[in-house]
Amino acid sequence: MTGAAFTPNEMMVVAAARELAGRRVCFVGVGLPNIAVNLAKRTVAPDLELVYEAGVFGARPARLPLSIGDPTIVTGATAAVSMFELFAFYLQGGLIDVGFLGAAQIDRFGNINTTVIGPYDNPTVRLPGSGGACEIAINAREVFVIMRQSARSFVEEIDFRTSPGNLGGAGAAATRRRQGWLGRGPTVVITDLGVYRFDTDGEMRLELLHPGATLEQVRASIGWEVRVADGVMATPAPTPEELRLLREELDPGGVYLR
Amino acid sequence: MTGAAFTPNEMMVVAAARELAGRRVCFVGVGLPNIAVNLAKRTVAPDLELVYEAGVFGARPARLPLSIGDPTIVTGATAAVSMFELFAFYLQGGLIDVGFLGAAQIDRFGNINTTVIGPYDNPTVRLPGSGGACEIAINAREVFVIMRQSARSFVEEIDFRTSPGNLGGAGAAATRRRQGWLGRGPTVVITDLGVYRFDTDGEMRLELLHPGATLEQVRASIGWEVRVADGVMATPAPTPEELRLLREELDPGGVYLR
Amino acid sequence: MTTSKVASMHDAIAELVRDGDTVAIEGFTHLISFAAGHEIIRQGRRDLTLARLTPDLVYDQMVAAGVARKLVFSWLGNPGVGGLHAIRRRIEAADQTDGDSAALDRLELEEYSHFGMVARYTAGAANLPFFPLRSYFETDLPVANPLIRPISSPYGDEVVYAVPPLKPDVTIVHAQRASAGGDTQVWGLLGCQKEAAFAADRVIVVVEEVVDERVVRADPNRTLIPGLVVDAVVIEPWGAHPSYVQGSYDRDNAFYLDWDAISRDEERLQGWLREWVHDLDGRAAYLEKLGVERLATLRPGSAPSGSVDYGEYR
Amino acid sequence: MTTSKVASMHDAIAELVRDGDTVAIEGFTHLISFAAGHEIIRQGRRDLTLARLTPDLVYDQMVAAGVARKLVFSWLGNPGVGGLHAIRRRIEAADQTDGDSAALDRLELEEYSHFGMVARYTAGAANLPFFPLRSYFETDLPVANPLIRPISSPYGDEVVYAVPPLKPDVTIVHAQRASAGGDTQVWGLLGCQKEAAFAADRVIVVVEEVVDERVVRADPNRTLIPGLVVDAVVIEPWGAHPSYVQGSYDRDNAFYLDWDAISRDEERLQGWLREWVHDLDGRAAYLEKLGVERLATLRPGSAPSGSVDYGEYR
Repeated sequence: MTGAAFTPNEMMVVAAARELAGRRVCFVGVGLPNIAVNLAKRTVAPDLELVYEAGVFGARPARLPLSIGDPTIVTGATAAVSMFELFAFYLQGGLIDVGFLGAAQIDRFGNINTTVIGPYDNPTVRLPGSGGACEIAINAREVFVIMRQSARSFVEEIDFRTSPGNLGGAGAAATRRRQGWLGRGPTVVITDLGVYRFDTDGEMRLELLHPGATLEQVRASIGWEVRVADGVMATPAPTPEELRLLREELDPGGVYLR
Repeated sequence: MTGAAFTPNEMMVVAAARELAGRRVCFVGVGLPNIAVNLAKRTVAPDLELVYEAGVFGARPARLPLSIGDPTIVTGATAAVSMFELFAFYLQGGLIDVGFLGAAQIDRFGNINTTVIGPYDNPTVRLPGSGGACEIAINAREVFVIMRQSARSFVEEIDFRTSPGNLGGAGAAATRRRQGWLGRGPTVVITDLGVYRFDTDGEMRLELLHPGATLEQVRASIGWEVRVADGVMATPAPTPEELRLLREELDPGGVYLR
Repeated sequence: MTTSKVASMHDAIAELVRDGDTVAIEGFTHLISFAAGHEIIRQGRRDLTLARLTPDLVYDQMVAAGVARKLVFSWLGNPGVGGLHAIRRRIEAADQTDGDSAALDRLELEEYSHFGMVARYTAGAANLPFFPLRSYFETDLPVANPLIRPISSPYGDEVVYAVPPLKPDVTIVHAQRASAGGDTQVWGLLGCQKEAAFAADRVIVVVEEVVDERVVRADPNRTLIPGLVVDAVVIEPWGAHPSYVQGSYDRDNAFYLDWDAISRDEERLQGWLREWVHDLDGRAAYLEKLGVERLATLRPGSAPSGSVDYGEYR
Repeated sequence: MTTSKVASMHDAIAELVRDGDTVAIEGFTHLISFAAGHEIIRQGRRDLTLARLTPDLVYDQMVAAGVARKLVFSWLGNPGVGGLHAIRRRIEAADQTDGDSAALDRLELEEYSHFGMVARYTAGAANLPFFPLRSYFETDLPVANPLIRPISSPYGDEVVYAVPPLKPDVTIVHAQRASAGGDTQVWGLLGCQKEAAFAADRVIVVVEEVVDERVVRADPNRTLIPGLVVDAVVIEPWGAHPSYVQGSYDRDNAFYLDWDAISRDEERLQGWLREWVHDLDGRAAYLEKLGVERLATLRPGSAPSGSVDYGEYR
């Protein structure tokens, strides 16, 4: 145990940022992905090209963008283009290595719901909807998911499939191929408790457990019997430099990671 | 008879320019249309917006453009856009009042050939092809044709239909409507001998005879029995100002109108 | 030579926006015409279909004010903050108990993805009967919205999806500058304003400033929308507040955060509408009420683009 | 930080253009990379499929030099002057008498309209299996080219036409400037270079000058092609001569007129190729032979775009 030197949210964002090492082009989603990608750019992936669905390629934000359409993502960027061009040529054209998504609900196969809780026509909670998520999930070469986990969010069955993951499991790769998708779907899920990857049959499996988190917490916050890797490892704790960047540069007000 | 105060080519271009009075947005084709439209802009239609398929809206060429992609059409224009945008939004989107076309062959219904003389697979003469002409003929609200007339160019049957006019005649309007075309097709043909408009059954009819030209010349240079309007009128001769503009400003070298 | 299209916001909205219209106030996070949205509320338009990728605060306000019966959209939220509560109350079950006379009218929804909406405007602008795209495979979106339909390629056996054209009755965009004739230039995020404008029957451009036509013609590649498709030019500096204008002002994030609290409470929200929309006669009064000090904090530093040479060819 | 992609024209062509490739040298009348075309001739590539809306003089020269077996195009001519005679000799009956051993190999043709070609590149760039458009109704083009096919709308009973994607093996474009990493900016006519570049497997950008990345980043809306899709940046001032570069030089119309006479005579044409391509080792020698006096006459006056402000947001 590391005491309270960092919060679970900080650990989640740090773990997510580290996953971007070696990746070249990342499509940045709103919220937590935004912070994780901006941290990666300052640490493990300085040459990472940030793509924002608002129509920006090669962003160099001078501050943490307030939203995915912040003016700071435009000033100093390589290119600011129409959304048609961004979605048609960059994303659908197959130039995005990693699409980074958040979610309200996810199932064991990495299918994602950001549309409604409850029935579509009379929902208990109306969520934002797809935005660009459905096309990111289909067209990005791989998809990273970042979200806090709870029994309400990691569910046996999602209420609405906004963004396809590994569909029903084993047959997903064949379906993607047959339908001509460019992406191979979700490859990693990063939560406030750990990091999951996907087995060959398309189901997620816990690979890393964050310092301070327990397997009991993990199981209690997942709505199915979760797979755990043999010899699950501990996530290395955030380094002082990672924490400094988060706290002093990216989220000085503690708005996102409090 | 006016003597040799002006050439048939000059008369043709002047007559074409005058047809643009009252028109707002004109899609300018290569060659003679280019001169006619630039003359109109300096005379009967100063507010005419010139659209070049190269991607220019609202051109203000400071000299006669050498081609439809001359740099002088860009400098000082309202907008320089991609060809996708020009063809998709301006032309196919229905914003062009007049499309101005030349042709190698035309039939009595205003169908145009700019592709081949002889069979397509083994042509006697290989012409330029469609360029933007086929889509101009379909999408511009109306089409003006400008071409020198001869028995080789005004033919009973064209060798290849590059750009549709009034098709087989009477049924053309119905076909255009049924297929959802925005344009109503050719409305005027201007030659070195006269000016033709179209009857309700889609066939062209001589309306104006240029000074110096005779009905015999007209008949001898058309490959079908041409319709002549009752009381065909004489085209007013070019004014001194029109001739001055052509000779001193638009074609000072006499390259096009010699 | 060109006729001026400059009009007051009052007159532009009075003349060009009609009850029952499909209205698109476009601009992706940037250049959102709050000024036009407020004027539509003030003039009491009804039964509008509001189209926009990201409804944002301006549509939350318009829905709360009762001008809309339907939303056409792809992402419903307060960007970087949370939900749009007035809109959610017109959708969610707890506020929508059928037969409950206290319930608000349910808002009709027509939902796509971002690329789906962009493709719809593109089809509208290009007069195409549909636009093909590789979204929606294996999702529930075509079930929720049967206007998202499969289409077979005429080459090989591939199947992709199609969306239908979107042709708003009125598109309203905010821009940095335009000529009096409506030739409009934008820099920064371009969103889908061009497509939404070309697709529309009528177009209102609201600008930070009107410039001489020569300024526009000096840089023709910067022109986003030609005056040819513009019906009115409204001069309304700060008209996009609390959203932002690249190079002119920043997003007023404090307001985006405040709105979350205001909009959670229907009564408080209606009070805000009274105070900031109905009781004011236009944008000038809004800005005065907001105060110059607040606006001053939103000014960015300078980051000039530099100039290029188009060459004079005579 | 970014790796430099700057290469000599010799190396770029040697490495990236292969026998049998589909090559698109794009640029609509403006920014045509004659320098790259000549280097392809010099290196003796064979069996190329040459794609381009308007084949222009550069393709006439390449066809005459024997590098091509097929053209994909929409308008075949010497713009403002007349025909392309070398290409015509590979098409027209008089030069193509079957069984005549003196006859030149017939050039294979795949023909569209301008919008059809633009739509093909767009489909290629967007990874779409087809692109729909309202061209070709009641014409002979779909007969001449069976790849132009009707497609039914999934909404109502409308039928439009489709064209298939065009994905060149190599796209070559000329531009005013790029960073060493290949981020490319263009002003003036934009043609379909963006679409052709995104559609291609490999991209060569030839520029008047390489600029510091900061120059590009100061005006991100001016970027036409990102370095992400660029494989080589070749610095070749005047590399588009005798075509033009907006703001840098005018079209050398005398050469366009001269070419008409040169190209009508096969022997004279081959002499020209020897003198101006094969016997020179690159563009520098070509420019030296052309002479500074001739180039100096092509310089335009100045017409600056003016600068806009993107704002610094920290």
